[in-house]
Amino acid sequence: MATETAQAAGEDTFPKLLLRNAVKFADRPAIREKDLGIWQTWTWSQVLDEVRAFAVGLSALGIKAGDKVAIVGDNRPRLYWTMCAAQSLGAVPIPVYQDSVAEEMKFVLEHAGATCAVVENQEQVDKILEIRESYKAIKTIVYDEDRGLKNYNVKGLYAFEDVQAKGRAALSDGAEAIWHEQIARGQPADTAIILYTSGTTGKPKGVVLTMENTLWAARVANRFDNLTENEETIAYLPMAWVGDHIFSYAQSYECGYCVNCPESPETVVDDRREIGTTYAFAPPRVYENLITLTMVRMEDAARIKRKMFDYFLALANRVGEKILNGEPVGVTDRLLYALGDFLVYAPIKNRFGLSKVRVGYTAGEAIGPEIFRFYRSLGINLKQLYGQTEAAVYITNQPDGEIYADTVGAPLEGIEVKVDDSGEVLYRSPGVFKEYYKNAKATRETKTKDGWVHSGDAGFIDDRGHLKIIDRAKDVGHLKDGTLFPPKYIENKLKFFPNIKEAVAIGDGRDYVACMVNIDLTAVGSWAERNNVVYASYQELAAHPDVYKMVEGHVAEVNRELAAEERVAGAQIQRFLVLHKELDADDGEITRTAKVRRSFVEERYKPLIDALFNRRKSSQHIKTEVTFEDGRKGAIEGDVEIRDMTPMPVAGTNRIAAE
Amino acid sequence: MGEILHGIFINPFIEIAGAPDLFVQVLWEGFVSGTLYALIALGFVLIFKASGVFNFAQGIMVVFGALSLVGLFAAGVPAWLALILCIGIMFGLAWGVERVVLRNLVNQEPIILFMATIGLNYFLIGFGEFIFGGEPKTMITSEIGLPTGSFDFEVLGGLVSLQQIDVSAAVIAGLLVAGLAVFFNKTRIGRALRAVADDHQAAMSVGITLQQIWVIVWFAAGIVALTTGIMWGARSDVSFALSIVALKALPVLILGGFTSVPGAIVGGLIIGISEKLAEFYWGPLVGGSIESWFPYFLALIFLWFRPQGLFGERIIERV
Amino acid sequence: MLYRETGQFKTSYSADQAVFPIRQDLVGIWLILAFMFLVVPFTFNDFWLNSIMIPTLIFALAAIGLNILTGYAGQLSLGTGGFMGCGAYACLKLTTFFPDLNIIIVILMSGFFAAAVGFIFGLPSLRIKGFYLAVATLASQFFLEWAFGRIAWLYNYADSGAIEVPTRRIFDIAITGPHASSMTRYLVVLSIVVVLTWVASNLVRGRFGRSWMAVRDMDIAAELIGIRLLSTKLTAFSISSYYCGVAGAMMVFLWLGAAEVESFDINHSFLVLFMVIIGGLGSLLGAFLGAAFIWNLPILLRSAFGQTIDAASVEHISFMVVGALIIFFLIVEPHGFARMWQIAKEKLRLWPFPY
Amino acid sequence: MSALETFVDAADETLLAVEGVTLSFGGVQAIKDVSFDIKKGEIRAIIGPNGAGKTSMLNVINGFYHPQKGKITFKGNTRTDMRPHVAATQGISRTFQNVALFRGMSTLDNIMTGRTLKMTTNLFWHLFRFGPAEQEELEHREFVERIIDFLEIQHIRKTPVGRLPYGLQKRVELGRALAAQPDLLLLDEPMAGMNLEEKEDMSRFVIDVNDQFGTTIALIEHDMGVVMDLSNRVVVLDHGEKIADGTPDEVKSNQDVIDAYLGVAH
Repeated sequence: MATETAQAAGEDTFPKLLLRNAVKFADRPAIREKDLGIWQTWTWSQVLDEVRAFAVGLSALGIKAGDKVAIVGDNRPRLYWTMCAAQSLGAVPIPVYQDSVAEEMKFVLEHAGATCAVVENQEQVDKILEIRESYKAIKTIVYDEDRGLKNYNVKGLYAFEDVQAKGRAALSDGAEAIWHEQIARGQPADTAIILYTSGTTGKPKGVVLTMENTLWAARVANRFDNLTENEETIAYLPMAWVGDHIFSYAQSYECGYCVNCPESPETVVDDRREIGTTYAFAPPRVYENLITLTMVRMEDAARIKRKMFDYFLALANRVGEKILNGEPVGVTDRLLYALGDFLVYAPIKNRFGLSKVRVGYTAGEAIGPEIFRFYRSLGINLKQLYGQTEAAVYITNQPDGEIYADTVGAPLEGIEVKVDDSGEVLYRSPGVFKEYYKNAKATRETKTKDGWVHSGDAGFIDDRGHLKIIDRAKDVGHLKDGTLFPPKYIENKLKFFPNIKEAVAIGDGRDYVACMVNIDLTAVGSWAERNNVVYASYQELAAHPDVYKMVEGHVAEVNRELAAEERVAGAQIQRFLVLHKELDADDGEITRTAKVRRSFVEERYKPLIDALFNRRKSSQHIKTEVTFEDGRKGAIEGDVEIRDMTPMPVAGTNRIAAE
Repeated sequence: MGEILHGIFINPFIEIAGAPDLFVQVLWEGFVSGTLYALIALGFVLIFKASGVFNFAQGIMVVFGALSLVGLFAAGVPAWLALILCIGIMFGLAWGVERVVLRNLVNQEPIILFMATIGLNYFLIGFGEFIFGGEPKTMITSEIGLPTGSFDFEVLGGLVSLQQIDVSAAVIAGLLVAGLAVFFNKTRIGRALRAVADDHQAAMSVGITLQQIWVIVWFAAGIVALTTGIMWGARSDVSFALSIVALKALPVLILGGFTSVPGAIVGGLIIGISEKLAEFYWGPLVGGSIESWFPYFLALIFLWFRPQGLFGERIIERV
Repeated sequence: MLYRETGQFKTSYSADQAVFPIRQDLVGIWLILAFMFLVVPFTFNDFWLNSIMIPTLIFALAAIGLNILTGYAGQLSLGTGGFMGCGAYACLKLTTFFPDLNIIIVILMSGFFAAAVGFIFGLPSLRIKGFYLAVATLASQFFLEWAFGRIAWLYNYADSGAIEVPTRRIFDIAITGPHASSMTRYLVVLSIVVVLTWVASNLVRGRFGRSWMAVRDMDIAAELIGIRLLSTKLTAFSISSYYCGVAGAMMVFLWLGAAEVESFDINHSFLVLFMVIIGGLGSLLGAFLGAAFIWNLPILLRSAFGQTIDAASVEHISFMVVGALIIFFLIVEPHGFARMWQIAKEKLRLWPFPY
Repeated sequence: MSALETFVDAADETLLAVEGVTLSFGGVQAIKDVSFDIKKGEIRAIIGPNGAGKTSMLNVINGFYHPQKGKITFKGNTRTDMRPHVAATQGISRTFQNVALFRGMSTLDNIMTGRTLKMTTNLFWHLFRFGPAEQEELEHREFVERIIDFLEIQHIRKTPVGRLPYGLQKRVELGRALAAQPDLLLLDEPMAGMNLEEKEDMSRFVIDVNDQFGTTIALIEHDMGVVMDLSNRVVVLDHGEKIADGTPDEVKSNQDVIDAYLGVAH
């Protein structure tokens, strides 16, 4: 019903919301960017001015309703404005992952039928020009940063400010009224955006979300956490990812909060600290990295400091979460926690720029329960949500006061969730996408006639009404003897160790579970430095006997945990190896959002996997082709050692259920 | 105006012509203080050459040496034994300086080392006064076998008086320099010391550590300081006021260059003689006591024309 | 640990370039100022004001002066005592000629005479560098000492050969002379020092400060990017001497009440140089820390040993201790207290992480 | 590359002409009767074996050394020698073979120092950092920030340069030279001691500077590959004498150069 009132007030599209915000929050900051050393700020009324000029300019360049406008680049104000500008003309913005190579990008552009691209800089312009050689439909290219582009003599290439100048000229000739009419014509059912999901298999699919979808999601989420125009968020995740689109665009437009763009990808942590975000959103990987960073740095701290740190972390682990949840805690513990807050918790939060966080979310992938608890025990209100691009993010969220590390929360108001017989989770809501662009077959496969969407995830709803996700539906497997084998569950346990960056567990249809591990070069490198272990490359470090010994310890620890849980006790890791190279997005081994492409990896490292399941082999030679940053190809080869593990005895019967 | 110019440029010569014996006497006085300046500068050059340290405490080492000698004697130690003990003290000082200061400040910027020697300077003042008391003392000149009294000469119609102690000062200074020259040129350690100024590696190849060299150099400088202290003390009192006078070693060094032993000697004599002449002939024009600043101005004027000093090489700046 | 910087972001260059860009620092400095202005004058007794607060502040100002020259512009000077004397004698002459002129203005004006003298003795710095330059400043030191003692006009032909400070009033409150209360003099000194410190911080943060540091760090490169060496060095000499001059004037008029040549001798030059080195070259904060340390250490020693040993011995011990401490600090942290504070602050900002 | 070609066409105006310059120290002749010119907008390389007099040549151009014979014409003004800061005022700035940064200052302050020439507000305003002084500082800060942005060194903006790795120091030094908005930029072995990646970065910056600001660049470089890629024209010195002058291709095939340089130095 919130939606209905809003529609009545004419707030049913983003351009209309912009017009509202420019009045309602006229002098409040809408977006900031750290540029030239300071935070440049635009208020909502200034944003309106910028968007209007650019939209009218685009219009003058011939962009019209129904056109597709590709957006490529890091998170920058002008690229966000482009979204709204395109929408105001009835065109559809298509954000594209900025680090995709030309070939990947070409697929998206061609599939979407983009005729215009608004890009960040020379690097992207070059890519688009390369694509244009074979895909000639791109008529207009607009760039934000002119560096290196001064002498490009290319047809249809414009600087952002030149397009705006065109727009401003047209505005003074009365184009404003036309623009407002165009906005007024916008309907909730209009396509707001097409987001291409990177997809763990196959070619990307374009998820078509309407204005109504995204706006509904934004409203629900804003109400759910009582967000106001006073929030500060930082936009640092790819603009092509649905999370960023909803958090940094839709929700901001809906409730008027300020979005901050970092100076460069390297300075995000510093920039986040400067801004002091109040509403945070990050995939588990970011949180994992912060913990890794914390632990690695503390390893180098003085002994007394480390002791103090460990003591207070243990204390936080014991009582921190209870205090956050408002449960009863003894006076001594409360006092100690307060001391810990002064000495450890608050400073850590300060270093990571999380001091002011009111609500923080993690999503995209299951977060290790230990990682999740770590943040909550420090007093950060970190919550999990379960979402998908197809749902305009939101499916379930953890409500305050009902945070359980092992669930992803309850369905939000207006969302229905059910689990079918095969164990797959299905959902239905007003945020559910319209279709896969130009892919009716996939749409049919995913979305039922009555609006239910197959999530592709296996899970169940527990007696508290919360959803639990075990794994990708198709990834949960069974060993030959029928024992349950949830790979991600095992991998996440491994990945909690700062030394382990990535893990791939294999066991479906096999005799036992085996595992391939990527060490974390930062953490292990720092360990190597302290222990005078000399190494020249990742490969050399990974093969070091001491490193193996360390990983062996971690695997044994995971086995111990698995052994304690009846349902997965049989899925203990019996053999493992440390991979000779890092899994890399450039090689297609992980996605741009850093998810492992399981089938691809299994194919690529077949010799290693075969050896893992051949008890007689204690090492295996392998040669792997790699792609360097600049696109050149090369190969890494060497022998990879395989270690056997002795499974832990399965503990007594009365066990805590698997988390 | 004319009067002033006359006072500066003409009158002195009239006076010299009028009383040549006075002129010779002044020259002699200048020569003797010059010798002492030269000796202080010499100790300084030794250290600077070998360790690059601008040793501000050289002046205090002079006082400290003399004070130890007088103090030990006053405490009942026989003069000859006191002298030997003093040499031991100077060695201890050199060893201590290397141990405490130099070793810990190796590779620091020159100004830091310079500051450290000022700290050493203060420490020695406090230490010396604490042990031996702050009041001025008389040097035990005759007890250690130095002559007193004077030679009087009839020169150019007047009487020139040379204190015997001054004469022996000059002689001993000469012997000291000669001894050092022999030490540096003829002995193995001496050659190593010379090498260290150019190349630390070369020095170490002779089989002496850098630390040892520092001790030796500071000890050598300490011996020079002790000698200077005895001579100076015999002429006036032994007191820490001398440390201010010792600053005159600076203009001497400017003239002679920081690394040149002959430069130190020549520079010392120039400064000594010129300041006495200036004081005697120009001082009265402005109320006297100009020898407190005259050497510095002289050095400044000199520097303006030859920034690298008398014996220094021309500096070619590179980028 | 105490620094919580989350949420402190700058939207303008002036905010980014502020003296205290971190809010906690800004709050801290205001608290200190409030304490100095509102608490100290009314709670500290005469001994504290006269023997500790006033001289510490005055020497801090002199140390700022020397720091501008040596710490920022890299020109070693041993002539601080002389420049302080210039200020003091100029102040005496000015207040003799203009007895009705506001004494604070007189004190501030007397610095200009020191600046002029500093300018002249800075001229050789064009050709002379490093330790050689120290000789030029020694020349000024000894020449000025000589002049202060020999030229009777400078001390108004007083029989004692010393400066005798006349009583001067503002709004009928005695500021100088025997009738001035410690509190009044403290407040005047504090105000002047605070204002001049602020001015110094403006200078060192801006074009002039950068040029000085450029000349200090690499004079050839500085010249090749268009910095005029002579004028840069001469500004440093003049401004440095101005500060020393004002400090000297305050020393005589607002603290000692009378002074002879010995008040400006070479030992004072060294004293201030120690303050600068121990405090930290190239840091205004260091000037205060160094002055507080070097000035108060002997007082502390005296009160520690005062009862058991005679005064002379305490004097000697304090010499030893100061000397030893200088060496100690140079070994521990050659860049002085300011660097220690900087490191500590850095640690506090990074806490609990070591980096 | 297309960018470069446009400039070669456009550049025909002589920015700097060196005529018959001879320089010696004591008895050693560093440069013997060398003449060449630099055209507006081009990248001009000066190459030659060690001790060929390349750095001395740069030192003569920016007034640090005073030649015994010969004259230099810059922007139409002919001179035999001048003070370095005068050269800077006229629009010549440079970087150094061994990084000559102000080690005690931050990246930002180092580059700000490069703008000293453009700052005119007098001492009085600076005392109170008020009015014009504050205004000036802020304006120049913004300009400097553009350079920082251009050179991609935002993350080290406030780091003391002494703590930076060599490659970044070189970049900061380039920034300091650029801050003066020179007409002629002299780069003394900008890529010496760098790894391949850093060299590529630096080459890109050199091209971008030339491209973006139209700055004329004279460059000493050892790496022949870099020289061939970057420069429009090359002058080759050997033992203080000019032995060749022309486009990279011409120079590469010149027999004297092959004998004197390629055969000897590498």
